[in-house]
Amino acid sequence: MSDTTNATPAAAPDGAARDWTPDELMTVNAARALHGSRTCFVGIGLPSAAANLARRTSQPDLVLIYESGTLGSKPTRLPLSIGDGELADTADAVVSVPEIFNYWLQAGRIDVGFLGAAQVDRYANINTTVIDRGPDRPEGRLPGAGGAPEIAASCGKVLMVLRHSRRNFVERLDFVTTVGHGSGPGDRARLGLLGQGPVAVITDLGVLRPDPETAELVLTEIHPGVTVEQVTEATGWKLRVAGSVGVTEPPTQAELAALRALKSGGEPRA
Amino acid sequence: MSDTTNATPAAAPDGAARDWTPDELMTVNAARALHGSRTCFVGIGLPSAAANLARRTSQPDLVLIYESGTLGSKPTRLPLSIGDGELADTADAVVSVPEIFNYWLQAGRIDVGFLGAAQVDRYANINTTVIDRGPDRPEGRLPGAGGAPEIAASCGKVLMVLRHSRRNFVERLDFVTTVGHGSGPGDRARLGLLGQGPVAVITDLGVLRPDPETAELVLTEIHPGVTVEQVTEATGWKLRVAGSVGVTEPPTQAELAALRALKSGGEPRA
Amino acid sequence: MAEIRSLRDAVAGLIHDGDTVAMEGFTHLIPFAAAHEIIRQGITDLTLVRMTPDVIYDQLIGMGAARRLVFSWGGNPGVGSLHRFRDAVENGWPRPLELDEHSHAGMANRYVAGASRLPFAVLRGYRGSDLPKRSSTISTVTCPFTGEELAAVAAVNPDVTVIHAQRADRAGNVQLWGLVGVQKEAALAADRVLVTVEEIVDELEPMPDAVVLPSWTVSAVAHVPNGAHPSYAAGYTVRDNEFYQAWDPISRDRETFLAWMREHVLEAS
Amino acid sequence: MAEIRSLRDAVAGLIHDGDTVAMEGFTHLIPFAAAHEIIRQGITDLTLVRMTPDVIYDQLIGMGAARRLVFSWGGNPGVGSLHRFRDAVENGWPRPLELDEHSHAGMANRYVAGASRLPFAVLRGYRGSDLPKRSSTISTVTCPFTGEELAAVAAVNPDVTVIHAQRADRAGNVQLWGLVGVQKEAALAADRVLVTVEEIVDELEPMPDAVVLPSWTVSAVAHVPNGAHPSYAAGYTVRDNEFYQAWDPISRDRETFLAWMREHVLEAS
Repeated sequence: MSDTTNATPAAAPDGAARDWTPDELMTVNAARALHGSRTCFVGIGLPSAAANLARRTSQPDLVLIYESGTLGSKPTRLPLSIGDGELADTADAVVSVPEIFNYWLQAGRIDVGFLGAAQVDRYANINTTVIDRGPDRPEGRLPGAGGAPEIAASCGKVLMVLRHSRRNFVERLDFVTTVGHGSGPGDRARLGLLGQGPVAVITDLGVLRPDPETAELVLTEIHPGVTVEQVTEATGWKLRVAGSVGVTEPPTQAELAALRALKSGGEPRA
Repeated sequence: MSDTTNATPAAAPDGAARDWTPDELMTVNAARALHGSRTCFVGIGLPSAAANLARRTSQPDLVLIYESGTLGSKPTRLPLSIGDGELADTADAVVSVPEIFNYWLQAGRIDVGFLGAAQVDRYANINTTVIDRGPDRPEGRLPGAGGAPEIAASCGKVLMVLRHSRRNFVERLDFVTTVGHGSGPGDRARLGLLGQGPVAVITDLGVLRPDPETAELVLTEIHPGVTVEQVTEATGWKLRVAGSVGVTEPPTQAELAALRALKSGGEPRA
Repeated sequence: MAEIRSLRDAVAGLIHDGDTVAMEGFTHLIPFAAAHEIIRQGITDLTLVRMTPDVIYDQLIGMGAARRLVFSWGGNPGVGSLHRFRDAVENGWPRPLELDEHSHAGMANRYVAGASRLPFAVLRGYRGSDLPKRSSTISTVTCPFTGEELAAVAAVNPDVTVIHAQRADRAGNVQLWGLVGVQKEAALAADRVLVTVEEIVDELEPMPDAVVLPSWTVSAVAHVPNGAHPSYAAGYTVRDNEFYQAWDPISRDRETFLAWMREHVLEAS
Repeated sequence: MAEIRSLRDAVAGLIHDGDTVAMEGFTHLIPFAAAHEIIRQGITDLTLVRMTPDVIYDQLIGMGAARRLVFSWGGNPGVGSLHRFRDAVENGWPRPLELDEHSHAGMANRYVAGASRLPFAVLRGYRGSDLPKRSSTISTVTCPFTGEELAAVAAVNPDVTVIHAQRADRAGNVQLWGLVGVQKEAALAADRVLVTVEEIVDELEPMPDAVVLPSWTVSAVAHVPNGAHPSYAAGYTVRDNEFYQAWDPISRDRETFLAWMREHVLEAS
């Protein structure tokens, strides 16, 4: 997926001059969401940036696990791909790909799974397979499932991080690649999914969290300078908004410095 | 199992003085039976002695595979147990025990499996589990299956090596631990067993081989100085005898020297 | 026992039109040079199997070598789409491409079943996903002890598996290390195995986290230094991240792609 | 995260009467010292799990610690019978011993299922054997793709797995190498994991064929040099083959056995 980046300070939603970009705030916020987690199954791109940032700031003991087979990687720069040699060189252990999926992920040992998505619906279900482009055109092809269905099924909880747009946040998925909360409360248990599923969808505009009663995503937090209307506008379904919507703490200087140092080795894209 | 050994030259069945023992001939003959095989799954004790002897004489490229997880072990002395460090130190690769059984044995990659037994019947089925000691006594306990059921199922063919006595060669097994030829021709195919099963039972008196038509073990070879009557006498069922019974070639000086050199590191027992 | 052969001879001898071919390497040790040789020899109608099709399969697909793809994630890692893969799936160019699509966990277990010579593998997977609706190689089994229903995936047993490794000895024993991916399983699942290596050595010094494939599990070894480029071989080469980024514009356009392949693959050797 | 504790504290904290305990090590790295501590603490009613019960379980069984044994081969490797095991099974001395008996392939796969947190594993095994008649943890499943019937074995998930390893670092990461057996699977299948080690080091130098268990998968590490004797730890100690042979006469007779255990285990520490 080649997302358009939202990476210039000047492009901040309210036009105010800030020394951080919405993308940076999204990543910083995603890193903060790892607070209290011990182990994280990391997808490449935004999740990798956030997980590495967490390890560089508040969570030095966070164990990063990549589907390429590394347990406890400690890269000094952001890897472009999950196959970067540094992930293996700095790991506590390197295991085979079948082992990482069977003994480590499936076994429910990982606290947090970190996922991106092409399309997400109100129950945080994910499509990364195909896009319906209308009756006269062939389906648009996305990369496919990768590790996502089993990451979302087996991790203790799931964080999602993706940019906010009506193209990404849709009324109805064209294809369910990965189940978040299915069609609502109780669905995960009925399907036999182990973990609690998505607990936050962190975007460049704010944060959505599932309502504990209905499992539907609710806007609970907006980023500084963003309005609730901007978020509902960028969402393809009638987005529910929490009674009291918080405002994200801006990145601290320490967070920004750590993130930029990590990225100086090369900007990872989705 | 602690078999009584038949290890003194003076104890040769016909009382003739020879410079080799029936046990040595059994081992040498078992080693010869590996001719043309590339890979051998080795049990400890007599099979290990035979397989190592083959590697030291006519089959220098024979790949020895031990259930402890070693592929291509080249021990310089006979290991007492399948866990001897030298098996790992001299191996081409060391893998986990699940891997040796799933990827290597079960996959049908091994040409020959080499088994001992406590009891064997006319179809070369094996009992290593329990012995019926009569109605008033509890079952006698044997070590159990170990790798045998799947070795006999999955190797291209199976060689058995054990000492000949009515206690070992029985009319009816007290327990079927491991299937040789089941209840006769076609049984292996019906059970879905991959390899051709036992092709020879090599003892200290001679060699039994399954009749191609009936799958029943037939005496095809006796060792020098042994009579057909001695073998039928030592067999717990009415043993069929081939139309023409061969006589085993005695061990060559080279074979004997190699065997004794191997054993000088310690006599392995069952 | 592995024969040491030239890449050209090994590919010609082991890979035929219509074969099912797995070329593995999870971002590391990807056998690009062997793929280029397949393209040069015009081998076609292949069923290509690979967890992460990647630029290597974008090239094979774009050159029309494949009629079917078995996979779990088809992107240019860290960069974006595989344009030739998309063009084949969406527009049938240069020919239609059938898909059998899995998750990584499913594909990894298909190889495990293949290496174990079992007809299927069991996993806790695909629950609630639409993937099983589009694949005939995903089903379910019920645990005979607990009654739980679990996913079953059919074994993959390629005609040929092709991998790249750091080194082999003269007897054809192969050693690879670093991110070892699913290569052992892919090799042991196949009828024939071709390994390209950075180096042929007298003796394989043991290495941490190494996988060894004994010579008797390998059909042929070909000495192809840098044979994973733009992927890499830990200890020998580094990943050419710039190439992966450059591939995006090269592969976007059919003509640019064909011109690049002509210059860098067909007319090279 | 693993705590570094004394063996006495670790055993007292992690192992309780009635637990299911796996002590693994396939002839190499057998955790004898931990078994002796279990005996000294009088922990009892255990379900003991182990592929090759061996002298270590002969001692636990003879001292009455076990009510049930789950295993696949119970002998003194290279020597002969396990006399205490036989006496318990045949004569109920010092107490009856229930058995759940498998083949090695079955037991190995039970641990694999346990480590994978699947309820069962599939293998091509037990065909035609009488073993399934005596076990409730062996059944069959049918392949949904081919219709073939295969063996299914129930997962083993011990309350505690105990292993011996060459070393750990101060954070409790554990490293073992050589014949690695089924220890990784046994550890990952368990709720709690106790590892005795030859040495505690500042940093774990990577080793060929090594298994690393990260600290967060281990409950406690205890520093017990020579803790595998009479088994061994490759690179640190050698197997005491003479002890295995001496065990045969010691264990043949109940009184001789008890006297030996009193002198060498109960009154030692």
